[in-house]
Amino acid sequence: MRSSKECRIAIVIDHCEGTLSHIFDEAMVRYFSGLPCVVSCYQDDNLSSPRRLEKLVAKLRKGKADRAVIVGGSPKRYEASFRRLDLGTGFNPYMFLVANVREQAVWTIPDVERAKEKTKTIVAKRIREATCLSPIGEEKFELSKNAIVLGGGVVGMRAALALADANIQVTLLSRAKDIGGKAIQLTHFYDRPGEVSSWFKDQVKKVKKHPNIAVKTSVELKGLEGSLGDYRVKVEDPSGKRREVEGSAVILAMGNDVIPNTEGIFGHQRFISPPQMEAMLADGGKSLVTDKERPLQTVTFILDLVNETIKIDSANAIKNAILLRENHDRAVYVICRDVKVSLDGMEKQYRKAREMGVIFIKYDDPPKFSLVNGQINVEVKEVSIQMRGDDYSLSILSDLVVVSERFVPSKDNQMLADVLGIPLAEEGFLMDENPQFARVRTNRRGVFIAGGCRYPQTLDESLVEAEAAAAGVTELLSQGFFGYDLAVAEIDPAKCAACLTCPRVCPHSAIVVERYAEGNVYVTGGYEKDFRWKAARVLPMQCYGCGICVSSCPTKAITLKHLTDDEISLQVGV
Amino acid sequence: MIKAEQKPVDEILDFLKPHRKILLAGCNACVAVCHAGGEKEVGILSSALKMARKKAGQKIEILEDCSTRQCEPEFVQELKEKAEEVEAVLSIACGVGVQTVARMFSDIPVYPGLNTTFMGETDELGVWIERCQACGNCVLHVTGGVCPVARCAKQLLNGPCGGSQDGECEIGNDVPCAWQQIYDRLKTIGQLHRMEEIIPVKKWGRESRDKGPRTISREDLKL
Amino acid sequence: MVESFSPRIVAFCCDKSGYVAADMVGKLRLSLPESLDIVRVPCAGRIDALHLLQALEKGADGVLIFACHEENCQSLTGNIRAKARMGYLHGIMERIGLEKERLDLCNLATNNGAKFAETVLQKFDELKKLGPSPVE
Amino acid sequence: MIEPNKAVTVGQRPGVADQNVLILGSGIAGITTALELSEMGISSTILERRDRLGGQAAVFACKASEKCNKCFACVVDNQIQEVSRRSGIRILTESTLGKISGDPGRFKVQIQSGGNESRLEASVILVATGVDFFNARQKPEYGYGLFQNVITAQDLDEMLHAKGRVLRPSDGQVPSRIAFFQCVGSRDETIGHLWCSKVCCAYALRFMKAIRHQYPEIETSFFYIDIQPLGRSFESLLEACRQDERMHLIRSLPSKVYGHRTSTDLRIRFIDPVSGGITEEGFDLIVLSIGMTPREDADQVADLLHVPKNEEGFYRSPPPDSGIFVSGACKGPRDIGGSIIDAKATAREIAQYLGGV
Repeated sequence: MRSSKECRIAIVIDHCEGTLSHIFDEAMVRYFSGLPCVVSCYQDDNLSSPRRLEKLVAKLRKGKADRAVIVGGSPKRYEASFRRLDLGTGFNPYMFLVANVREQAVWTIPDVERAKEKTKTIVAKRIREATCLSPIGEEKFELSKNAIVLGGGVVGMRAALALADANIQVTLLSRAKDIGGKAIQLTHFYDRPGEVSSWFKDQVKKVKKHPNIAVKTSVELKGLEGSLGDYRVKVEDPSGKRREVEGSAVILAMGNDVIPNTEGIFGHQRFISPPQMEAMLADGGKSLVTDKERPLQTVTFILDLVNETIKIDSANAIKNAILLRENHDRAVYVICRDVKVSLDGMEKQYRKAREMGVIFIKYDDPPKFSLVNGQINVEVKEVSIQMRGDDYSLSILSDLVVVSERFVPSKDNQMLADVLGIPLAEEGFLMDENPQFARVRTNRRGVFIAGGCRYPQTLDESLVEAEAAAAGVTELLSQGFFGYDLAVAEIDPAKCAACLTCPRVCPHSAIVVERYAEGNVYVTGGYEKDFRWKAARVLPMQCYGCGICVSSCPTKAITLKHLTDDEISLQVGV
Repeated sequence: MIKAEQKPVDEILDFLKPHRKILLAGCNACVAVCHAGGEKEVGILSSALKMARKKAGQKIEILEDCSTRQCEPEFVQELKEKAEEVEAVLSIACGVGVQTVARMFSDIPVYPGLNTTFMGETDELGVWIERCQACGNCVLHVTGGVCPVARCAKQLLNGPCGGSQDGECEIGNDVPCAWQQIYDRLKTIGQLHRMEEIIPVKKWGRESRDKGPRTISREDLKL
Repeated sequence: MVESFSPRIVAFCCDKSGYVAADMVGKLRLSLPESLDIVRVPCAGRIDALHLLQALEKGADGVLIFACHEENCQSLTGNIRAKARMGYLHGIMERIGLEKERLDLCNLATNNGAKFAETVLQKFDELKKLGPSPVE
Repeated sequence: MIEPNKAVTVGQRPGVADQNVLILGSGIAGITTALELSEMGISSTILERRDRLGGQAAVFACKASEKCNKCFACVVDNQIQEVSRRSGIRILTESTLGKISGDPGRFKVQIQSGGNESRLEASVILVATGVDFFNARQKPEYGYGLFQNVITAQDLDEMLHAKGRVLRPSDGQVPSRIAFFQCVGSRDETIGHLWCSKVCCAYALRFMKAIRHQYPEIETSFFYIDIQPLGRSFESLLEACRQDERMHLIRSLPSKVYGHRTSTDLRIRFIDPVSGGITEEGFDLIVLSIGMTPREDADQVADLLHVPKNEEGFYRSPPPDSGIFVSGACKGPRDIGGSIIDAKATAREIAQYLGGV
C-alpha cells in the first residue's frame, strides 16, 4: 500500500443514462471531491460506451490524477471496455476501480436518503482501496500455427480437416494401424439412406492427401507435457522408438473403447454384437443365411442392458431393424427399456419400423435368456400389458440376438487426465461437464476434447463437437500470437518454501516448481553453478487468475496482482 | 520432514490466560510445509486468539513474526526486539523451535502452539503419514526401505505377528501390514533372502534416552 | 437496543456467480439491507481463511460466501475449497465460542438474483436474533 | 478488479476487417457465434426482433440442486452480458429483416427497426432464429389457459428465474404435489408433430430435482412415454431421480385434466402402468413440458433466404457457397449446450468461408 500522499485520484461519476442523477446532487459531488487524495471530479452520462471511455481517458491523461474511481453501475458494465483501451498511451486499465453504487445502493435500498448514505460509504471505501492499485502490464508470445490431434477416428479426422483447412499444420496421431476408427464399420446412417462407406473412404483420403496434415499411425501414447504454444506429445512406435510431436494446441479425440458382452449365455454364437449385425447387413445379407440347419428368421435386439443413457445403440437397432424387415423379410423384435428417439428424424424412423412390423417391447425388469432347441428364448414382461400380481410374460424364440457392447472410456483417458490435470468423471470419461467450459474446452488452456473420450454420442453430435473443438483451436491460433495481461498470481521465490501446495491445488496446471537463483531471477535451464533452491513459478499464459494458490500458500509467498490481500482487507474493513 | 498439528485454540487460550501481550512466532520450515505453523497460520491463530479474548472481555495484543527456521539460534535472535516487548511467546514451530526460543529468551515464558507429531511423508496435499521414529539405529537396508519401527503397530523387527491378514494389520483402519510391505518390496528388488537376516534386539542404549538427550556431533563441521 | 440492531454482513462474492447474482438483485429491484458489504473475488477459492476471520474480527456480525454450484466452478475446486475452509473455521469458531451461524456459504449461479436476496435477508434475520457479534 | 487474462484482441486482422456477418436472432446460438467470430476478428451485426437479447433461454432459471445439474442457463446469462460489451458486435433490437439483394459474399439487406428503415451490407447471413415453443392451448384436454394451475415448463422457468420460488398461480402458495407431463406437442401424431423435442426429459428431470431440493416436502410425478437421454450428465441425473422416493417416474401419458378454473385441486386421468387400469390422481400444479416447433415465420425466412427445410419444417444447412449459414435450434430441437457447440462449429465454417482464417 502506498502512502496516501502519493496517490492522486480522479472521481468519475457515471449518471448511467440519467438513472442515477437524483443521487449525484451537488452535495454528493462535493462530498466526493472532499474525500482524501481526490484531485479531480468528472461527470458523464454513459461511460459503458467505449467511445465515451476513450474521451474520459484523454481527459484523465491531461489531468493530474494517476488513478480513477468510477462511481456508477456494476463494474461488469465497464470492464470489457477497459480491456480494449490502448495500453501504450492511455491509462492503465488496472488503475481504475468501480464503485458499484447503482446495483448495491440505489437499486437495492428504496429510501433515497439511505441510498445516498450507502453510496457515500461505498465510495469512501473504494477511495481507500484505490490507494493500493498499481499498473499491470501485458505480454504476448508467438504461437506457431500447428496443432496435435490425438485419435484417428472419424472425430479426430474431422477436427484435423477443419484445422488443416484453416491453414494450421496438424499432426494426427492414431493408435490403430490405419485411420478411420470404429465408425468406419458403419455402412448406413439411419437418416442418410444408401452406402456411407464411400463417404468414410472419402474422408480418409482427404485426410491423407491434405498437405497440412501429417498422419502418424500405430503409435502408442506415452505422455503429454507443456503449455499453450508448446505442447509436446510423447509417442512410441511399434519398434519401441520414442519421439516427440510438438504443437501449439491439442485436441483429444481418442474415442471410447467397447467391451462386447460375452459373459455366460451371451457367449453363445447366436448372440452377436451390433457391429457384427452391421457387417452381416453390409454384404447384402448373404451371411444372414449361414446357418444351414435353421435359417435366421427371427432377430431380436436387446437394448439398455448397458449404456442406458447412450442412444447410439437404439438408433442403430431401429435402423437395422428396418433393413431386416425391408430387404430380408425377417421377424424383428426390439426389446428395450425406453425407445430413444431424440435424434433428428428418429421418431419417423421409429414409426416406419412399427408400420413395417418391427415389434417393440419395453421392459422394466431386464429380460431373461435361455437356450431352447438351439434357439434363444427371450422372456420379457412388457410394461403396457403387465398387470399387478400377474406373471404374464412374452417369450420370443430368436435365431439371432443382438446385444449391445458396453461403452467404456479409452485406456488413455486416465493417463491423460493425470498428466494434464484434467478431471475424470466418475465413469472415467474425460472432464466433467462443467458449463464454464462449454463441453469442448478443458481447464487447461489449449487442450480441447471431442467425441467418445468425452462421452459416446451419435456420429452427428460427435462431429459437431469435433468442429467446435477445431473452432476453439482456430480461435487461439488465428492471430498468430497469444496476448494476455499479467493480472495473474505471482510467487516470491525468496518466500517460497517449495512445499508443493500451489502446483497441487492449481486447477489450470499453471504452476511449476523450478530452480531459481539469487535476486529472484528464475533460471530455466543451463544453470548449475550457483544452484540454490527450488521455488514455484506461475506460468502467466496458463493462469486464469482464480487465486486458489494465493489462499492456499502457507508462507504467503503468492500475490494475486489484481486483487491483493491488502485490497481485500480494505474491502472487508468498516 | 517434521509434521505437526495445531493445538486446539481453547487449550492455547487456557495457558495464555495471564498474559496481555504476546509474540506469536511461526516457523517457515517444516511446520509451514505441513500447514501448521507458517506465516498463514500465524495470521489465522492470531486472529482467532484476539477474537476469543475480545469476547471474554480481556483483550490481548499479539505481535506476529515468522522465522526462517526456529531451530537455528541465529534466526531466533531476529525475534529478540519483539520478544523484549511482550510478556510471553507463543511458538508454533515444532518442539525443537519452542525449546530454542525458550533457551534464547530465558526470562519470559514460551508456550507451544503445536503438537509435534512425527516425521513423515506427504501422501497427498493435506495428508501426511509417519515414516521415521528417529530410533537411532536404522535397519532400512535390511527391510527393503520400509521401516518396521515406524510402520508396524508393534514395532516388530523380525517378521509379522499372527495378526497380519491379506496384507492388512490387525488393528484395522486400513493400515497395511508393514511386514507384508517389506516382503513385497524385497521380492520386487530380488532381495528376499534379507528376510532371513535376524535384526538383533534394539540396543536401547547409546541410541536411547537413558544417557540424556541424543546429540549428533560431527567433528569435521565443528572446527 | 436489539430492536434497532442492524447486523453487519460481509458477503464474499465469486465474480462468476455471486457478484452477478448480486447485480441481478438490483435489476429485479429487490431490496437488500444497507449494512451489507459486498467483496468481489475472482473465485471463491481466492477467499482465504484469514480474510473470513479478519471480517469477523473487524466487526462483521456475519460473513457470507457466495460461490458457484459444485461442478460449475471455472477453477474446478474453488467453491469446494471455500466450503472446506469454512468447515475448518467453524471448528475454530466453536472453540472460541463464536456461533457457527455467523459464517455461512451459499452456492448459486449468475441468474439466482432472487436466491441471493433471500439468503442475505434470511441471514440478516438470523443474526438479528443472534445479536451483535461478541467480539465487536 | 478486472477479469484477467483473456486473450487481448488487438485490432482486426486484415482480410476480414471489412467483413460483416449478419446474424438473425440473438438466442444462445446467435450470440455465441457472434462472440466466437469476434474472437477471430470478424465483426457482426445481430438482428433481434424482441427488445432484449438471449432468446428463449434468457429467462431460464438455474436448475441446480445440491450441485450444478448442467442446465447451462447461467451460460446464457454470461454470454448475453459478454456480447453486449464486446466491440465489433453491433446489436439491433426490435428489428426485423426486410428485402435482401446482392450475391453471396455481398448481400444488401434492408432492416426495419421500429418505424425506421436502414440498409447494411453483409458478407454472410447466419440464420439462428431458434424455435417456438408449442402452444399448449392446442391440447385443450390438459386445460392450459383454462385452469390457473396448469402451466408450461417455460412459465415455471420464468417464475423461478424472477422470484426464485415455485408457487401456484391460483393463490400464490407453494404447491404440494406437482405433475410434469412430457411430450406435450412432441411425438404426437394428432397434431402432426412427429418428432421428439430431445431436451424436455432432461429439462423436466432437472427441474424436478431442483424443486425437490428447494422444497423437500413437495411430491413430484413425471409422466412420460420414453425417457430420452441428453448428453453426458444425464446418467447420474436419471439415477438420482430414480433414487428419490418422492419423485415418481410414471410411464404413462395422462389423457385429461379435470378441475375448476381457480381450484387448487386438479385431477388427472391416466392408465396406471402398475395396475394396468385407468386411475385418477390429484395434483395442485401441473407443468406441461411443451416441445419445440419450427418458428411461426420459419417459412418466410426460408423463402427469403432460400434455406432448405426438412420434413418437420426445421432448417437444413444450405450449400456452403450460398453465403447463408444456419445454426442452433432452428435446425431442430437442441439444448443450450448443444446450441453452443453448434454455434462454435458454425463460426468456424463462416470464418473459413470468409477466407480470413
